[in-house]
Amino acid sequence: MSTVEKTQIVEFDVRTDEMLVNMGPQHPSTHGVLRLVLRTDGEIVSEVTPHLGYLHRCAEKIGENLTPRQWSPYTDRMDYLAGMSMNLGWSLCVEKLMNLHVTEKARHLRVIIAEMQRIASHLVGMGVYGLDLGSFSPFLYAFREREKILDLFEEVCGARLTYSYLTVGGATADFPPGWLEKCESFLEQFLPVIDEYHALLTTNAIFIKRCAGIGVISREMAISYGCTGPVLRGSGVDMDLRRDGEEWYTNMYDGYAFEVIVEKDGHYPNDHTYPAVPPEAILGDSWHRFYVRMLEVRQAVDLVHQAIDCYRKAEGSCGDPVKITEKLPKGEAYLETEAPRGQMGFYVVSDGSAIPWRVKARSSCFCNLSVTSDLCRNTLIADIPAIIGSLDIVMGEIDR
Amino acid sequence: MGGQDLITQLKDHFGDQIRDVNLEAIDPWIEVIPEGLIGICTFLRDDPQFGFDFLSCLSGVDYFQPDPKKAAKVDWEPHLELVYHLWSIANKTSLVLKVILPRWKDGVVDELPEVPSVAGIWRTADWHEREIYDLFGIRFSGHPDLRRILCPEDWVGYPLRKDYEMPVEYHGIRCR
Amino acid sequence: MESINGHTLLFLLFGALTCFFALAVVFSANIVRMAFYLILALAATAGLHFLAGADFVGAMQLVLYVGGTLVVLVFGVMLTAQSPFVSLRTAGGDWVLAALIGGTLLVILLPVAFQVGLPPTTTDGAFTDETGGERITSSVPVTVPTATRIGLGFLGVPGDDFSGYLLPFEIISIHLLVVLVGAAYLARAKRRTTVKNSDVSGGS
Amino acid sequence: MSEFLINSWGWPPFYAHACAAFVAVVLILHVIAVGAMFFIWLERKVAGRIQDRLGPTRVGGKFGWLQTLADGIKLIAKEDLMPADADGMLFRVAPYIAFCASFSSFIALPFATGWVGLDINVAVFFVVAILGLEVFGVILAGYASASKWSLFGAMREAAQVVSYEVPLGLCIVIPVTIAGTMDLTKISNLQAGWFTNWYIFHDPFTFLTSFVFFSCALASVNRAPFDLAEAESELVAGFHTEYSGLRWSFFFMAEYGSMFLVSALGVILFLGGWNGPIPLGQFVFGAHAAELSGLAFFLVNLLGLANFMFKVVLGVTLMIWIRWTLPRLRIDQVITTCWKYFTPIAAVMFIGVISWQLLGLPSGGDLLPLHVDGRPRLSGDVREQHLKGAVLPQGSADRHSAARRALEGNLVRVGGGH
Repeated sequence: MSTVEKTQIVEFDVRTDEMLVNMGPQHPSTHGVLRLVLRTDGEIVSEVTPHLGYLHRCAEKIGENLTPRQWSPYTDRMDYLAGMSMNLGWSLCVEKLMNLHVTEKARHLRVIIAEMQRIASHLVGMGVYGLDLGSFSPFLYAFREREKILDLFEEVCGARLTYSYLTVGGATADFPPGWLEKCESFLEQFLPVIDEYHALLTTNAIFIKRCAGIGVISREMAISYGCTGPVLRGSGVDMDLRRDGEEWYTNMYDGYAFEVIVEKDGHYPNDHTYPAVPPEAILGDSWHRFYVRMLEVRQAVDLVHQAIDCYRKAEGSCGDPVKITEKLPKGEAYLETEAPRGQMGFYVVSDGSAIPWRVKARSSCFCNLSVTSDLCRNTLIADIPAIIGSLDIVMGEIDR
Repeated sequence: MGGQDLITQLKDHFGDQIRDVNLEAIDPWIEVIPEGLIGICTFLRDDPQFGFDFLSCLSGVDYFQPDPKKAAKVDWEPHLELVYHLWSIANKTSLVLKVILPRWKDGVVDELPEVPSVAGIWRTADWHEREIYDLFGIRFSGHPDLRRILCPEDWVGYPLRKDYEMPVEYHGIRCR
Repeated sequence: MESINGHTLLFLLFGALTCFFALAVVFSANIVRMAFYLILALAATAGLHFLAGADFVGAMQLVLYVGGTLVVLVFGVMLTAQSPFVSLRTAGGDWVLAALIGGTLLVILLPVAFQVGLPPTTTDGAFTDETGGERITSSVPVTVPTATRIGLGFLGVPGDDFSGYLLPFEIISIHLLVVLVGAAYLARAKRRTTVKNSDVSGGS
Repeated sequence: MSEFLINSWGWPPFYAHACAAFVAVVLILHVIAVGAMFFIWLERKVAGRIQDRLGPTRVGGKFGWLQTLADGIKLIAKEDLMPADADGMLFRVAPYIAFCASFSSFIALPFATGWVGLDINVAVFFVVAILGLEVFGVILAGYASASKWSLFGAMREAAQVVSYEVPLGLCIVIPVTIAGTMDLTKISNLQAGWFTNWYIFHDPFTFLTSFVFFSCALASVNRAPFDLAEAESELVAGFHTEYSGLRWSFFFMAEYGSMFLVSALGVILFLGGWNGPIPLGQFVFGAHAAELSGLAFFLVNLLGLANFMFKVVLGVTLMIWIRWTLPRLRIDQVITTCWKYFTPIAAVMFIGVISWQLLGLPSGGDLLPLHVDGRPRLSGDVREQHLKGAVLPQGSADRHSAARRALEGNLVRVGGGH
């Protein structure tokens, strides 16, 4: 058919040229040394390209010259806000390679420490997220509670941030006397504080307006990008390694009753009184990720209670760590554990000597961050901190 | 979990593309030739029986013993290995895919070995492959944007290779 | 002038400021500085209004010109002040033409300005109204309620034949509104492109 | 003050007025400077309390009250940097514009009857006009620092100004229509008597208007949910990213100065200025509370000043409280709130208040009216009395009507009454 020349006036908006803006590596809300190059047209960001590597310390290259127990201090410097979970992941991976089962008491000790670390890590995540959206006070409330947990950890292993307490074979030391009572008293006074956080942020109208419907990650996108942890569960994917992970990891949690925090057919497991989901929130947006983290704190408190009872009943040693220069059997092993920010995987290849041939750490935030370039397309500048804050990334773990 | 019959089903479906299988290892793995990688991966992801829709981890291992004394005792000849850890959310099972690559493309030093990129199948492979290209020097053909991710863009050499020599200085900063 | 009359001093100050900044607008090259000098010039005229005792009009000048129009002007200037537009050098020829027009206007205005006569320098405090002219003699800042009279003049006093200026005011404001909407519509860049039929059907 | 200088000391009038004006300006500057210092210290303490910590305690005495002085000295000692390709002149001038704009509007702000820099008849309008200038300091600072972040800050400020000034203006007009005058002293005096006379309780419309006014005031001062021009978490520090040392402190003082001003304006327009909740003056001095002189007048004014300051500090504390609890809004949300919510609400309130008065419905003032020379003064008659006295001189029978003669005629001080 003849293409009739039809002159039509095509209307363009007022043409403004684009601007390349560097958000980072020194920027108040990029959670460490992350550099985002934003292509903006006025306030609207048309494209985001993250640049990593500012905190790359070649941990994996060093891992090829150290024995596993010597390398564990490197693991808790990866996700420095959840050092215990990193140590736990690395020890379990090496124990899987050596097929070394720890004693019953050590298992419960590890659950207590891992879940307390999850509370501390989510508190930081929550506080800093409030900071990203401009309200300063939640940050201080969160850190007040986190200080108490750090004091408890300091009593256990002497360090507040980089512990290297849980090692291959169990833990370097048992709980000091009276520690469990202190832990329980902390948990008692912590419950009303959680409702404070809900009132302060989760149900705050401006917070909801800034988070709901922002940075929506669909179910398929989350799985395809390999997002894990609260980011995955925030998009409605029912996956928690503590329940459906590898058998070597899940038997650490058998005998514990807990519900995976994910929105199944419209509502979350309501075994506790939580504030309701606001109508504006779409499954998979920043608000849901934040909400999943807050509920996981509640879930972790229950888990610690159960673990303390089991620990009191179990007897025997709290696990005797292997020799520093223990010979590793030939072969390779890969194990993922449920760290607070997502699934932290460790892969070790050994050629039979005490020093592993290759060590690889699979970082959860590495995959969670890879979503940003798709997520932040034509959003506003003010949404970038909101989205990245909701992913709760730690640069140490990403750059290793 | 019936790994054996799944593997036999896979074998007769792909035949010679699967070169080796080892189910006794701690993490059972199958070895695949580079050319058949895309076909097998799409099949593993889409077939409901396997359903490996989640690529947990993609890592590289450099099998090369630099000092000659130990090299004699080693029972493998130098090669690069790509290890794909797959996970199925529905069936809660895991599988390991291995791809053996020569250290340098047909023996010429500084000629990077080629592997088809699986970024099209799992979006997470995009960054993982960039990291392996950055640290191991394996080129992924078909990758949307193959650049260094952890080291600076103009870094020379591939750090995680066993025969890697740290440069003496970088932009005036002494490294060694 | 046996003693300095505060009023004339301030009047000269504000007058000098206005002229200086007006010239600065003309002579400066950077477009943002032009806008800035314009702000100061208009603010100085607001000072003149206050001096003349018309505080309502002075405040109006500040709100309308400086607070309203110039905010939008600076906003626009900042958006367009990228490299090509930042420095607007006026070419040689334009200087001559501008000087010519400016000069003629000056020549006309100067005698008119002097016919009004300098503000009297007598220093008696009270207003003298028998001379019929608007003589501001006191140097006490004037605080006569101008707003009420403007308001009443605007609305017209009830039960009196003199009806205020409300109707013309409303007409003008509607007119201005229409002009603004029209300007906004015209400002959108439009290009006449020939679009093939297939694109048209496909695109819509 | 100037009459005193002329009569008793025999100064020539010009010097007397200049000196009186100088003293007034210095007085105002000190009141605001000390106020700003107090508010900075107050903000640190209140923020500390909200965040479950102590705030400054060690600097100077018990409650760390010298903290602001220490800050000031630090800021003065700090180096004043200027980015290389910044626009030198504008970069230096911008903080002073913001500072002068926010401080010069205090001329028209009365602290008690007669205690005012210059009793301008259009005081409210003057204050709003000068407040509108403060935005130039921010915009020029943002543009002149030649950094992308401050440019964003400046753009946001300009967009924010355009959106909050309309509802702010509308909310200010409402108490002015009730009082019938724009002179702040008169507005406040009209709210004398019991607290029910305050305009906030005048009728339900003014009650809502005061909240809309308060939110727009927050926006005009760049505080709390509307502090987008200096959003730390997104724009590093918004328009004053490149400022440091003394220049930065000018922006800081300007912000606290305009916080003081805006809350003072709100107090006078809605919360009865310097009138306390219960009319102490009425109890103590009985009927002729209005015409006091000498020491008694001074004491009543002092009490009024205390009332006024207390309310202003309450208003500022409320601003501080909001800042440390609420997160920040996004720029498009701010503009939608101002355009789509505040402006229509303010317009409806405006119509409501006007119709409330036209219909002569009972207003807050009728509940416990102030007794002026024995007769309860009703809110309605304030305006008529004002009108009668102002314009209609008796017995003008010539051709022009009285009004036209008053307009075109010479500047005659027409009849008493105000």
